Amino acid sequence: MNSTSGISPATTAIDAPQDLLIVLRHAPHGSSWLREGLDVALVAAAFGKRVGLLFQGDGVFALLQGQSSGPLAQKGTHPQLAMLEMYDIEHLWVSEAALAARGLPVDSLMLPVTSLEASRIARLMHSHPHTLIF
Amino acid sequence: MNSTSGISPATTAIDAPQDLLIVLRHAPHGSSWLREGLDVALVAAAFGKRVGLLFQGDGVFALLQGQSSGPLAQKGTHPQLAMLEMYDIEHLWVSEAALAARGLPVDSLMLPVTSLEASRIARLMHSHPHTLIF
Amino acid sequence: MLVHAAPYSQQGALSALRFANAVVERGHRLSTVFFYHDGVHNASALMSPPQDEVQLADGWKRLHREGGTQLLVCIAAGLRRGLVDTGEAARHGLNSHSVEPPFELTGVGQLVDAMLENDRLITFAP
Amino acid sequence: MLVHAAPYSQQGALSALRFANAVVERGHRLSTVFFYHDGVHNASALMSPPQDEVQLADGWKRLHREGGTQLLVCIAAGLRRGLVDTGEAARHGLNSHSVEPPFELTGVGQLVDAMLENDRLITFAP
Amino acid sequence: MTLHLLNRSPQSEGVYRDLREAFGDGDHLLLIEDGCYAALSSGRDAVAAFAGRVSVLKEDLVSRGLEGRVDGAIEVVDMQGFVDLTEIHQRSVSWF
Amino acid sequence: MTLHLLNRSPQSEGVYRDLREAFGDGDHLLLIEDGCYAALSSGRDAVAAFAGRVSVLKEDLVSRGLEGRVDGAIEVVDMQGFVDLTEIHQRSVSWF
Repeated sequence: MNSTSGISPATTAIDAPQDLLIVLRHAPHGSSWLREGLDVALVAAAFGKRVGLLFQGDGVFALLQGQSSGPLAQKGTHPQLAMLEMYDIEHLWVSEAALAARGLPVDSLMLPVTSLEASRIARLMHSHPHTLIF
Repeated sequence: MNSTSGISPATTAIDAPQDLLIVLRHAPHGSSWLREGLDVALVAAAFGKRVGLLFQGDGVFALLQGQSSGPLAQKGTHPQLAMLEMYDIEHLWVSEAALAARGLPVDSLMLPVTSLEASRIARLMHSHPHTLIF
Repeated sequence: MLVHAAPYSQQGALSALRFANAVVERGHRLSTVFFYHDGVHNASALMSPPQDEVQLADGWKRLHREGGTQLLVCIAAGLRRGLVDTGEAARHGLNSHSVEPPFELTGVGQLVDAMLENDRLITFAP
Repeated sequence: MLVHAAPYSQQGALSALRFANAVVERGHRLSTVFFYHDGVHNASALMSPPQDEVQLADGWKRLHREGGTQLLVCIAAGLRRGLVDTGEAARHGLNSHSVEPPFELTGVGQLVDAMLENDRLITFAP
Repeated sequence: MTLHLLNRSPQSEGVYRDLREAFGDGDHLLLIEDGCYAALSSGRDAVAAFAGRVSVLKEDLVSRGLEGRVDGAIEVVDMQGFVDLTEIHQRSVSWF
Repeated sequence: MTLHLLNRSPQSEGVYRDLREAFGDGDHLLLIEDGCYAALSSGRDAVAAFAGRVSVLKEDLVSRGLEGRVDGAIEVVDMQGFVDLTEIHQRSVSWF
């Protein structure tokens, strides 16, 4: 099974391996993992590399609508996500099981993403020459 | 249910609240939590406080026999455990469920400990005026 | 208050400072903050976060200045992690230091004392 | 090699150094170690662990000295965490520093380059 | 009576398990930081054992975009409410 | 073919779950650090999905007192074996 929010059909292709796949497994705010993973993605894109993102586990919470800055004005990661398109990072994948376990419909997210079942996640990782997990 | 290894009957009493209860939930070697929790226990005892320890979750792995120093001569925590008696830290409790989930018989451990079922763990925490979790 | 969380890596340090401010605002006295485990990094005088991000160190110092809160850093946890004041730097032959007043390097015994002397202890974890 | 783990808090830094030694012993070239997230603390010149514990910094420096391995520290992750060399210290008005050669502060771009230029990348996490 | 603070998402099942063992009569649980994710209906199993005695910190909900999504059985408290909880309970422990 | 490194105990169920999604044909799992605890028979469920393709690092077993307790289905490799695995596999990823 494979569904998209329908906004960006380009993101449906998992047969479009990028130079680098960044896997984001951590929720926003609680730790700096998500921010630091996205920083690597944005820098790699700025250096002309093609970058894809996979949201897995609690990383899918990064895609919730309505996030804001945290206590003491701690920056969130949603502004980084809003910049992805500007950096031509358009291949966004998300674990279907991770969304389902958290009760999040794919079309409720802040960005158009392609949801992947497990076997397609394994294929996605195999098709990318470089993968970093955050 | 409540069993001990039979070596030290003193450790059976959960009705002997200490000044301070230290809960150890982390395994040895992987992080410094266990070491730093034990450091607090030993210092408090050296300052004349009566200290009890509760091993819960992966903390029960601290009690395995046959541990040694780690890679690059990283010290383990078993030497700290061996010093507990010298510091008069004799009230050692362990979660019965945590042992069972890991297939560890209570009498296979390196120290005599009292194994507690859940309701007794809650009572143990209530009976102590101060608790720190590591 | 016991802080195990490092600034910028985990939210715990932010939560701790926010809670500390709320407690003081309520009129309570916050006698001691004890930094342990990776929380010792809160005491680093060398942190240089971007201007538009939270400056945690300023918040801790304000607690000390305005309410006399002691800012105690576990010396054993700190030395391993590169937190040294001028005295320790000299003793270890280092030509730089990273801890400055009002942060003080001290032993775990101070944590034990603070725990027994105060009404409440609250821990902020990584 | 990418190191996210801080020394003394997590085993990852020890595992990384041990693996690095094994790889070099096998005759491979370890071109770059990139320190990111809490791994930047490996570059602190101010760590003073007890004499009878592992001196990780010495191990990293030996890799550089004997095999020319670059020891790169993410500057963005480092500045937030109090890792500054003399240049950054001057720029931020600090009278101390914590990073000395052979460790070099550098951008994440260098990680991307290293990843694409080398045969293998291995990450050691906290 | 103990106030338990928990800052991990339900993904960290082990810490929820250990907390269940230690949670006694009259205790209360406050979810903070990534613990907020346990306040969604998808986290219901994780906190079922503490039913009626669970709060969640509003400020941490808001920053995560969770404010409108909290399970009805869980009370939302703000920073002042957090301080209140530490006043009411003789002691607190933090799970992580 | 990917070499997956995992350094968390089976207590961190979320990371095992995510790894199961990402583990493909021909992949291999090496348990290191606290990941060693998954090599006990009590960890069998956590690694069942990777059956026959799991190794565990000897040095980390030894320091934890686990050497004699490893489940028969899991291969013990030393540091040299770890290096071998990184040579055989085109790439590695680390789960934590």
